[in-house]
Order: sequence, then structure tokens, then C-alpha cells
Amino acid sequence: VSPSRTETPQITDVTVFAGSSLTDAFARAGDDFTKTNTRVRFIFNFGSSSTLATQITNGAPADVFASADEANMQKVLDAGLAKSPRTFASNELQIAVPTGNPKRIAGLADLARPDIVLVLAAPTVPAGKYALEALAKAGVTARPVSQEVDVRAVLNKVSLGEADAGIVYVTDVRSAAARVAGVAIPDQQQVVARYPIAVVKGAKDPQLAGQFIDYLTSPEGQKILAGFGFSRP
Amino acid sequence: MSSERPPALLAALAIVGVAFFILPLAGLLARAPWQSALGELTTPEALTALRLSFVISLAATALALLLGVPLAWIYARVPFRGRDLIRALTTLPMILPPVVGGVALLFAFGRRGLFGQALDAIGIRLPFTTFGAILAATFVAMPLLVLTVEAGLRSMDRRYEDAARTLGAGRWIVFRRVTLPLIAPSVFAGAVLCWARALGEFGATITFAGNLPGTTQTLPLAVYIALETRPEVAIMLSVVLLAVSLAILVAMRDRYLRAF
Amino acid sequence: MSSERPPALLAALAIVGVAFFILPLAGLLARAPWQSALGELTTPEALTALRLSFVISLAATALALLLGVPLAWIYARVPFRGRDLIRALTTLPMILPPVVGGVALLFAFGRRGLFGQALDAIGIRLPFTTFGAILAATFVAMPLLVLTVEAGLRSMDRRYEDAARTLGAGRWIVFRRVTLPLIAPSVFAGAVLCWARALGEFGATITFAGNLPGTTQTLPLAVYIALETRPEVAIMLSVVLLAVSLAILVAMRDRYLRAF
Amino acid sequence: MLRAQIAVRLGTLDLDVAIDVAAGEIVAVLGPNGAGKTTFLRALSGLVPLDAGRVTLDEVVFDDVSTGIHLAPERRPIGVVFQDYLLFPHLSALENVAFGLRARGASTKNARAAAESWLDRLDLGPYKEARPRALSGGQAQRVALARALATEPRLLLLDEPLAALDASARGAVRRDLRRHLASFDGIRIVITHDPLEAVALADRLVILESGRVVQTGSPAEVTRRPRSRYVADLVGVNLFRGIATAGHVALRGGAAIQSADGVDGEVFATVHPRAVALHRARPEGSPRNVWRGHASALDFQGDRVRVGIEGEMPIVAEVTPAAVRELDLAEGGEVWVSVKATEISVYPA
Amino acid sequence: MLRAQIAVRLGTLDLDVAIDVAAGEIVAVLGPNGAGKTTFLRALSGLVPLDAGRVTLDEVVFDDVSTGIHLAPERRPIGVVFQDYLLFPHLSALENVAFGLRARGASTKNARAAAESWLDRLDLGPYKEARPRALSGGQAQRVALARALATEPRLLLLDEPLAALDASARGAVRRDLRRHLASFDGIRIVITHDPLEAVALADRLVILESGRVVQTGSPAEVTRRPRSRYVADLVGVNLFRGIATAGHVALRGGAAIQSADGVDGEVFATVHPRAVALHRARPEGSPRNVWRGHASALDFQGDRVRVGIEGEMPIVAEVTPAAVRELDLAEGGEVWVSVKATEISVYPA
Ligand SMILES: Nc1ncnc2c1ncn2[C@@H]1O[C@H](COP(=O)(O)OP(=O)(O)OP(=O)(O)O)[C@@H](O)[C@H]1O
Ligand SMILES: Nc1ncnc2c1ncn2[C@@H]1O[C@H](COP(=O)(O)OP(=O)(O)OP(=O)(O)O)[C@@H](O)[C@H]1O
Ligand SMILES: [Mg+2]
Ligand SMILES: [Mg+2]
Repeated sequence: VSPSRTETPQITDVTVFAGSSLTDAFARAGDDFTKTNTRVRFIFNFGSSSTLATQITNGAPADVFASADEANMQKVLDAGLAKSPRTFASNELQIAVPTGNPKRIAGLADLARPDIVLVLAAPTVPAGKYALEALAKAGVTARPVSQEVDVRAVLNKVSLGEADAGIVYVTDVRSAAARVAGVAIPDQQQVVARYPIAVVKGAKDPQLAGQFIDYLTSPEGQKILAGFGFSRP
Repeated sequence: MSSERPPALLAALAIVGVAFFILPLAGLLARAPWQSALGELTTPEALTALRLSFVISLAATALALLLGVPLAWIYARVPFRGRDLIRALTTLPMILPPVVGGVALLFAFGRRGLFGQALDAIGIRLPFTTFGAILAATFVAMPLLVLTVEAGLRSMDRRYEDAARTLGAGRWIVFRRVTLPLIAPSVFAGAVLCWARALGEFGATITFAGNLPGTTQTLPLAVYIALETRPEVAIMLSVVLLAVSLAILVAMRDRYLRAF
Repeated sequence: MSSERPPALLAALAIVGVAFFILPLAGLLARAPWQSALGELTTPEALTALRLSFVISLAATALALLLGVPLAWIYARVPFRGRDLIRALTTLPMILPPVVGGVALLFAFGRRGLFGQALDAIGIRLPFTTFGAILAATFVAMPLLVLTVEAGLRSMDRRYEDAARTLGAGRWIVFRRVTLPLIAPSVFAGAVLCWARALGEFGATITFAGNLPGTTQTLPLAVYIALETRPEVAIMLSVVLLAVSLAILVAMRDRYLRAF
Repeated sequence: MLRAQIAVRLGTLDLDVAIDVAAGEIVAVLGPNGAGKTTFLRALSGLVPLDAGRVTLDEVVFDDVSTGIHLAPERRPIGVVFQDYLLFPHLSALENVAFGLRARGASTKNARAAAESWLDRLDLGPYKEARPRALSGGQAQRVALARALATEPRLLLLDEPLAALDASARGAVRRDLRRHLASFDGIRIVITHDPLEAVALADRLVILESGRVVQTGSPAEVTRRPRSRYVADLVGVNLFRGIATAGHVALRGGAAIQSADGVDGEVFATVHPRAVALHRARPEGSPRNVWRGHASALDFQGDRVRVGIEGEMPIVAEVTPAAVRELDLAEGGEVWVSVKATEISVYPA
Repeated sequence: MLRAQIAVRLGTLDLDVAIDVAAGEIVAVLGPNGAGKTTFLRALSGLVPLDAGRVTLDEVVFDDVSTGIHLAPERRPIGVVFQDYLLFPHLSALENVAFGLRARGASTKNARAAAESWLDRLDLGPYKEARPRALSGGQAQRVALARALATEPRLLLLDEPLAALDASARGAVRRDLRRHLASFDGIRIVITHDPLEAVALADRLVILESGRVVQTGSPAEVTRRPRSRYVADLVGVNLFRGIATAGHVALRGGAAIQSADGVDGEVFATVHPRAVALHRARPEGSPRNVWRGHASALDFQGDRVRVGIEGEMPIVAEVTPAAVRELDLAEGGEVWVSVKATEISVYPA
């Protein structure tokens, strides 16, 4: 350590493992947080929530874990590597259609039309499971041509015109607004995904990590998240 | 002559090399949840995915052999302007992140693709079909075959081809009866590499062909999806994939790799 | 002798082969959002990722050469019990879906892994370091080199080695001054394949080494993350990756592929 | 009838050869290492492109650089035995021999039968199924010969086809070759280093040196009147060059000899080593050419010894081992040399 | 001193050879194709493992199967010229020759200098930088020779080292080899098919047939008393085997001949073709051996013709072309044969 380092205020690294759908929102939130906490530098490790959970249970040096679903957070809790997670955001479903909605899809019921090429996420991934629940609530039996591995793949198929419709999160439609349009799903058919966050055991500065979680759930944090399409917890 | 004691340094490096491969595989086996997840493996879905994996990877290898061996021959034998560029282009699908490769395939052969629009017009759709999955696997795996075969062609003694021609063999007979047998070890190595890559292929397939059980859901896709929610099942599926592949690789032995 | 007119069938197949590679790449270029996303490419993050990609892929290739060439030599030359099995094991990392490969690496070299615990005890941590990313790339890419080099070794005329030994050259000199130069085209082809695969590597890296900008975030990882929210940036990043790789591949030309 | 005008540049070689070969003729091509013999043969086969020239066989144009005609090697009715055999390593001896027949459209069965009979004829019966790797050098060469003969070519090109054959097989194979020649009117061009072979096998010799034909003619002509040091060495005679005036030949080196032949002007002169007599003291009597020298090299060849003599006129003498003992010859020892004028043959250069 | 007992089985070959070679001796190994000569040489080099036997050179044990000793080829002080040269294709001629010196620890500079002088000595000056691909067959063989000689081995193994050399170079290289031999006491074993070469070069001949030594001795001994058809063919004499009783030799085929030699029991009998006289009618006078036959093959060899005679006692005669004309000899024609008893040499089998 060079002597000059001691003159500037000590910088603390906070390593945040977060689901990749949070990439842009957390980058913005991190910037905002460091405006008031200049001693903090964020290191983000974005990836699929399951990869992150596997990394953490195998000893990865994470301070904070923000999962895009509750199951992967549960794995970390089960391994005794985190306690008392807090839900800091939630997400709702929307039907994604190509810009201009050429097939004139108005709601879930249209997804059963034979002229519609429909893609969903696989039933084992959260978005797919929620989509099936929503379709069930609407009493619709749909036949997807593909059960995509994740929401992004669903969105890709729609934005490239390979599929006429897919069921994704509101945040996804928002981030791809240039290429797809969203068709809202009414509240009675809606399914809500929850995003839990927790401090990981062994964090270098658990207090600072906790402050970031507090910030996310604070009004300022929620405002930034809302800007990317997330709903309140 | 056929057996040899290796130089010590070589042997030491080789042992490190083997260990580097074996340790992770051992880790996988050690941590695999044998009891709890064994039941998942014999589900019809897993078996279908396994079968589909082999169908698709073998078909991709066949297609790569059909197109790739001629391509390698041209690269090795016919000097033409821009050959270096074209050869380099052929290597790029390996460098392209597979998911982007899938996007590129959609741009070319998708419903709105450069070439796909024409196909769509005559009622041929490639995405979301088994054939689409084969194309995706071929796209990422064929470069391996092309480069390996080209190296083989370049290091063979071409005077055997001269001798064959003075015996009245036209180019095609020379190719089939002299060139191909002489580079058999390289073709075989290239085919194994290509098959292995196609078998493990996932990113381009999911993007171009989607993931529909029984049609395009290969075992790596099933693994990937399982990883999301039930990693222990994913690991067990991978172990199955490895076990079957291992059996095949061992069965083939070094029969075709053997020189004369 | 060096130039040749190809048989018609070969030429036709080769053209289909080239088209199959070029169409998707053309699609990618045609649809790339040149204007809107151009600015994203010169961000420090993108440049860092690009640089890191080359550092990691080249280091992985060097490591693969160091360990893989000896391994190939042993496979080709030293018959021992279980050789077929070990060779097959070496091929498996290609078949393993890369994400599972990353998990396997964590099981082996992670802080709680079979071997990683010992490493951790002496203060060496591999996951989430650049060296870890190199290891992940080597793990998936080295099999390509091993198999290609083995094929080269098997098709070379071993009597040149005999001749060298009667001239007083020990095994090591024979290896370095006769064997290696004679199989240079195969070694080169294997290294190119290995480098390309390492450059495109993504699944094992993100799992084993994480996605830390400046340390382990290679361009493919940046592409993956960008695909989530800004696909046009992802595509532009891929195009940059391709352009740079293409330049390198063309620059190397077929110099080292050339036979004597 | 083969008419070949061939010009090829390759590395340090500048080959420029024109020869015509009549139907049924056997031509032996001789020349020092690197003269371009193999390259000439590859050019005839169509494996090396011509820089200039024209090759036709019985009205069929093989090559014509001026009109851009180039017949592919596989369409030429030729058979080639390569200097290093080039047997296909992945095929058995039998399959190697059958290859040409198969390539020219014979059924597998017929091709195999014909190949078997060729192998039997060349005493290779037990090696039919052997791979080239498991053949000895001579066996490989015989398989290569069978392979080239099997397609019954109109033009057979042999690059030292008997070099690796053992002495007993060589005679038999040579007779076979001759017999085979008699049975049809194909042309054979044989490259060989063995002058005996050339003389025994060929109707005509072509001597190639540094890419040029320096002499051509029947074996007897070439043997009698060598026109270059290489040919003289080949034939085993002493060759001199000089200017003759009424039997007196002024040699290039400065010495002079007397001959009984009456040729004037630029001439070659040859002396057979047997005609060179050696003496311990200056000999008296009839020989017109007498001079002194030093024995420089003694080469024992069975019942004869070749003695190189250095001096104002270097020459090789052939004497019996007994004579060597009598003369007490040793390398460097002084010796008197005499040659009768009638033993010196002189002809225009 | 080399002591070699070698037993190797390889494919159809069953090699079992024991020879001792004294320091400084040159041994020529002759034998038909496939006799096992190359395999013998590879076994001496350590490239083929022995099934049984022991090889020592000057007290150094190369191989001893009973005690499991096997000295690696690179640790044997040997030089080998391979039948197909095996020049390293990626190295220039110069680098090929320097290879052995470098491998044995010489500096690059010294190795290159020594290699250059070897290449110059073998007239390869202009081809120093040429790759083997760009060398002619004979040039390649000379480079191989230089490569093997350059390391100054104690045991030099040459597999037909002069086969591809042209007639003029051959004499020079042969002399060089001999000279080089004189300069140190290494052992040379030369495989050759050329009996002249063997006689000129070697102190002792070893005749190998089907993996066994059938005869060994000085060139003169072997030439005078061949003990197998192969050797007889090599030397160019007629060989018969039979049982002698007081000058009467009952041959195996049923015929009989009279000889002047007084050996009894199982014998070989030889007749030089020159000693075989041919006649149009039954000859009168002294010859004790007279019989009738048919001319089966005429082989023109320069100024002599070899005529094969079929009949109750097949024999080869050597006559002048003039005699052929006089006798009006044609293949199949009837002819009378006579051999003087004094021309038949008989010795114990
Ligand atoms: N690797 C091998 N596998 C099987 N058989 C072999 C092998 N090497 C040699 N042989 C057999 O051993 C016999 C002797 O071969 P070798 O090369 O020693 O003969 P040679 O005396 O050198 O003949 P040539 O004069 O024709 O060169 C041959 O019949 C050959 O088929
Ligand atoms: N591919 C090539 N590249 C460069 N030079 C070559 C090539 N082929 C042959 N040469 C040169 O041409 C010359 C003649 O070669 P060629 O093989 O025709 O000789 P040759 O008369 O057959 O000799 P030999 O009796 O030794 O076989 C040689 O000096 C050789 O170096
Ligand atoms: Mg030649
Ligand atoms: Mg041999």
C-alpha cells in the first residue's frame, strides 16, 4: 500500500451479486448511492440468479445477493450464507408483441389463436411458471412453439419477428421499448414476481452492505427501480 | 518402434494436463446428488432429450463432413484471391458467442432473415424445428472440422496424388481413394471434435431453434433449464450426457486414428 | 502441382459450405445498428473487455500448448492401460455444457472444492480472478488442441524420428527438432481452434470466474449482459470482436499451415 | 511415336530437351545426379507444367504451350515407376497394383485377377496382402513396377526401376521387361545409372547433363565415341580433347599424343585403360606415346586394378593385381606410361 | 570389434544372424530382396527390438536380451544411411548434415562448418540451402551419406548407399568411403546389390538369404566357391549340386558331368559361362562333357551375349555377338553344348 493512499479517504469495495435483469437498474442505483457515500465502490457481478447462488454456495466473495426469484435466495439461506432477506422489488407480466402489434393481440385469450406463433419461458423457470399461472387464471390453453430458457430469449424471438407473441416481465418490455410493444394483462389474471435481497455471510463491511439494501427500499431507491419498470415490493 | 518412454518433462506436463481435466470431472461426480436425483434421469423427458441430442449432433457432424471436407480441400489446394479472408470468416463462428451466433442465424434464415424470407415464401421454416437445431449445431461445430482437415491435407505427401493420376485416376477418384484415406486420422479427429462440440452446443440452438421438448430440446438445453431451479438435476443430467459420450468415445478407440 | 482445379461436386459442396458461414455473418452486419450503437463501442468498459478477452484467450492458448502438446504426444506414442478411457475423458469438456463445466471447475478449484481447499489454505484463490478465467477458457478449449495435435502425430512418418535418434538425438531433441517441426501445421491449426474457442468462451467463465469488469468480464460476457437489455449493443460488440479476430486470422495467413 | 520438346525451369535446373522416340523403341536416359532426368519424366507425365514446348504421342497432343493445351496426367496412356516408388501406404500390394485398372474402369474382380497375375509374375505372391510398410525396399520397387505395367500403357516411364532389385531378380525382371516390350509397340523410357543396364535394355541412349542432351545414339555408338567426361567415365575410358593435325593431337592441357587415325581439326581422343601400359623404367620399343607420372589412386575391382596416373597427361590404367605387385606400385609412386598409337581412337568433336 | 547375435521375427521374416566384425573391417551384406538385410541393420541400430541375442561393440553392450539391456539408438556411436534416405523435410541439406553434430553437442557454428565441408566433399556445394524436396534422388542420397559420416561414428551402417548415385559420382564416393575408412578404425557394414561394389569395397562378404547367413568369406573366396544359387547368379557362374565319385559328378537333376578335380561326396560344381562352348553340330575332340539343348533366352550385354540353354542340364553360356550370328542362334533353336572337364570346379558342399 502506497503512502499516498492513506491521505485520500479509505475506499471500501462492496461486491453485489445480482440477477442480470437488474443490470441497468442497479448500475443507476449504485451511482446514486455513491453520490452520498463517496467511500464506497461497487463491484457488480451480474449473471443468472442460479449461477450466482451456485457461486455463493461455493465460496464466492459476495457482500450482497439480489436474486430475481425466491427459490435461488432460498438456496443461499439453506446453506446458511445469508439471513432475513428483504423483498425490494416486484415485477408484473405483460404480453410482448412486435412493434405495432401486427397480429392485433388484445389479451391472453388471443394467444390461443392458431395463427399466432407463441413462445413462453420454460415451465421450470420463474417467468414460464408465472406465465402458465396467468394463462390458467384466464382459462386459456396455449401451445407455445418453444419453451425458452429465460425471458430474454422470449423477448428476442418476439423482437426479431420469429414469434408473434410472448409473455415477459414489464421491465423487459420497458427495456426493449424500441423493438417490442407490451399488451397489458389485467390485475385479475396478473402474477407477481418478487425480488429478494440479503447481506451475504462473511461480507467485508456488513454494515455498508446493509445500507445499500436500506437505500434500495427507501423512496429514492424505489423511484429509480420504478423508472425501469419494477413495481413496489 | 510403436512404444516409447517419454522425456521426463513431457511426461510431467502431460500429467498436469490430464489432472486439469480429471479434477473437475471428479468434482462433478463427487458432488453429484446420486440418490436424490437418480429418479429424474429416467423420466421420459430426459430420455427424449438424450435421444434428440444424439440425433442432432450426429446429423450436424454428417452435414459438416459433407460440406466441410470439400471446403478444407479447396482451402488447402486451390489458391484464389481472398482465400485467407474466406478461411478466416469460416473460423469466426467459433469466436462468436453462441447466442449471438444464433441471432446471426436468425438474421440469415429466420422468418425475416436475408435468406429466410425466400424460404418462408416457399413454406420452409427452419427456426423451432429439429432441422433448425441441426443447422445451429453445424454452424458452431463445423469450423473445427474444416480447420483440422485442412491441416491434415497440408501435411500429407501430395506426390501420392501425382502417382494416382498417372495411373489414370481422375480428380474425384484421387480424392476418394487416395486423399481421403491418407488424411483419415485428421478427418476422424475433426469429426470427433465437431461431434463433441455439437453435442454440447446450447447457445446458438436455444436462440435459433428454441427449446421444445421432443423437437429441439437437447440435453444441454434441459441441463441449462434445470440449472435455473434444480441444479442437482442439471448435474445428474450432465453426468448422464458424459457417461454416454464417454462410452461412445471409448468404443471408437483409436481405430481410425491409427496410421498405416 | 500446387494449384489445382477442383472436381465439380467438391466445388459445389464447398460453395454451399462457405455460404452457410457467410450468410449469417452477412445478416449480422446488415442488421447491426451502426449509427445508434457506435458510441457504445468506445466506452472504456468495452475496450477493457476487449483487451481482457485477448489477454485471457492468448494465455489460455499458451497454457493449452504447454500442457496439451505433451498430452497429445503421450496419447499418440505411449500405449498404456486405460489410454482410450483417459483420452475420451479429455474430450468431455467439449461436450459438457459450458455452464456445467464452470460448476465442475468450482467443485474442483473453488474455495470449497476438492483441490481448492488446499489451494485456499496456502492463500491461492482462483475463482473470480483473471487466472481463473484463463483456467476456465483452457478447460473448454484445450481438448481441441489435444485432438488436433494427436491426429498430426499419428499421421506423421515416424521413421524420421528413428533417423534422428541414430544421429545421436535424445528423445527431447527429437521431439523439439524433428517431431514438432514436422507436425507444425497441426499444432498451428490446433492452436487457432483453441484460441478461437477460448475467445468466444462464456458459460464456464461466467460460472467459475464471475463477471467482474476489468478482471474477468471478457467481451462475450459483456455481450451476454448487454443482450439482456440492449441487444443492439450486444450485436455491435460482437461485430467488433469478429472484426478484430478476423484481422488477426487474416494476418497470420496460411504461413504456418504450409507444408515443406 | 513420341515427340517431345520440353523446357522447364525449376529451382537451379534449366531443362531444355527435345527427343523423338519411335514406336516400340526403348530409350535409356543417363546422366549425372541432378541433371534433370526425373524432372523430364515428370514433365512427360504432365505432373510438371512446361514453360515452353510441345509433347505428342501418336498424334495425341499431351502438351502444347503455344496453344495452351495440357492433357491431365490421368488422361495420358502412361505408366510411371517413380524413383521412390510412391506406393499408396493405405493399400495392400495387391490393391496398389489393381488401383490403375480400377481407375480405368475395370471391375473389382477383373482388376484383382490381373493384379494377382502381375504380382505372381514378379515373384511377389506371398506379399499380396502386405502393406508397403511391411515390404522390403526391393519388394516395394517390384510392386511399383507391377503397378505401372498393369495398366498396359502406351508410354512407360521408369525412373531407376531396377535400382533396389537384387542381382538375381534384376536379370529376371530385365528379361521380363524386354519380353513385355516385344509383345506390343509401346514406348519405354528408362532412367538408369547402370550403364550395363542401359546397354542391355535400350535401343538408344540419351545422355542428359545439366538439363541438356549432350549425346544420343545406339549403345555401341555412344560406347565407342563418348562426347563428355560423364559418358567416358560411364563407359570406363580415358577421354581427351584437342586439335589433331595428321595424327598429332595437341591436347588442351598442353601435352600431345600420337594417333594412327587420320582425322584433323577439333577432336576427341579415347584410350581404353586396358591399353595403357605401366613400366618401372622408361620402356624401349614401338609405343609412340611414352611419359612419366605418379600413381595417384589404386582401385581394386575383383581381378583388375584401376590405377589413376597424375602427370602432364592424367590417365587411368587397368592392370592385373599381379602387375601391381611386380611394379611395386603404391599411391604417389613414380611410374612410366606407354600407349600405342593404334590404341588411341580419334573422332571429330 | 562388433559381435552381433540377432534374432528378430517380423511379419513373414524370421531373422537369425550371428556375425563378428573386426575393428576396421568393411563387411558387405548381400542377399535377395526381403532377405532381412534392412531389418538386420535396424536391429544393430537399436530401432528394432531383438527377440533374442546380444550385440556388443568394443566391450560396450548394445543389446542383451537375457539381461534386458537395451542401449537407446541415440547412445550408440553409429551412423546410418537409410535405404530411403529419410532426410528431414523441414531442414536444408546443410541443417540435415549438421543435425547429428548439434545433437551430440557441437556449437551451431562448428556444426555448420563441419557440415559445409562434408557437403563440399560430396560435390553438394550449390545445394547447401536446398530442402530435400528440391533435391534429385542422387543428391538426396549424397546428403544422407554426408549426414551419417559427419558424426564420425565407430560403426557405420549403410543401406545401399550408392544405389542412386550416377556412375561417375559412384566411383569418387566409393574411393572417398575407402579413404575415410583408412583414416580411423571404425567398422562399416554396407548393404549392396551390386556385386562389383561389394567386391571393390568390402574385406568380407556376408550372404543373407531368408534371414540366415548362407555364406561368408573374402570376396575372392565367395566368388570362387559360391554356395547358393543367389551367389552363383551374383557372380555370374553356373552352379550345380551333386555327388562326386572320382571326378564323376552325379547331379541332382539326373544328369552327370566329368571334372578334373578330385573331391568326393556331396559337392558343388561351378562352370563359368565363358567356358561353355556352343556348336551347331555335335563337337568332336577332347571336351568330356557334351550334350544337346535349346537356346531359351538371349541376353545382349554390350560386347557379349548370355545364352540360356534348356535341356537335361540347364546352363548359361557366354559368347560373342559374332558367334551368335555364326551359330544362327535364335530362341528355341537347337544347339550342342560342350564343357572341358578342367573348366569345372568342384568343391565340398
Ligand atoms: N514392419 C514390418 N512388418 C511386417 N513385415 C516386415 C516389416 N519389416 C520388414 N518386414 C518383412 O521382412 C522381410 C525382410 O525385410 P527387409 O526390409 O529387412 O529386407 P531387405 O533384405 O532389406 O530387402 P531389400 O533388398 O529388398 O531392401 C520382408 O519380407 C518384409 O516383408
Ligand atoms: N521442386 C523443386 N524445386 C526446386 N528445385 C528442384 C525441384 N525439383 C528438382 N529440382 C532441381 O532440379 C535438379 C534436377 O532434379 P532431378 O530430380 O530432375 O534430377 P535427376 O536427373 O533425376 O537426378 P538423380 O539421378 O539424382 O535422380 C536438381 O538439382 C534439383 O535440385
Ligand atoms: Mg531422379
Ligand atoms: Mg532393404
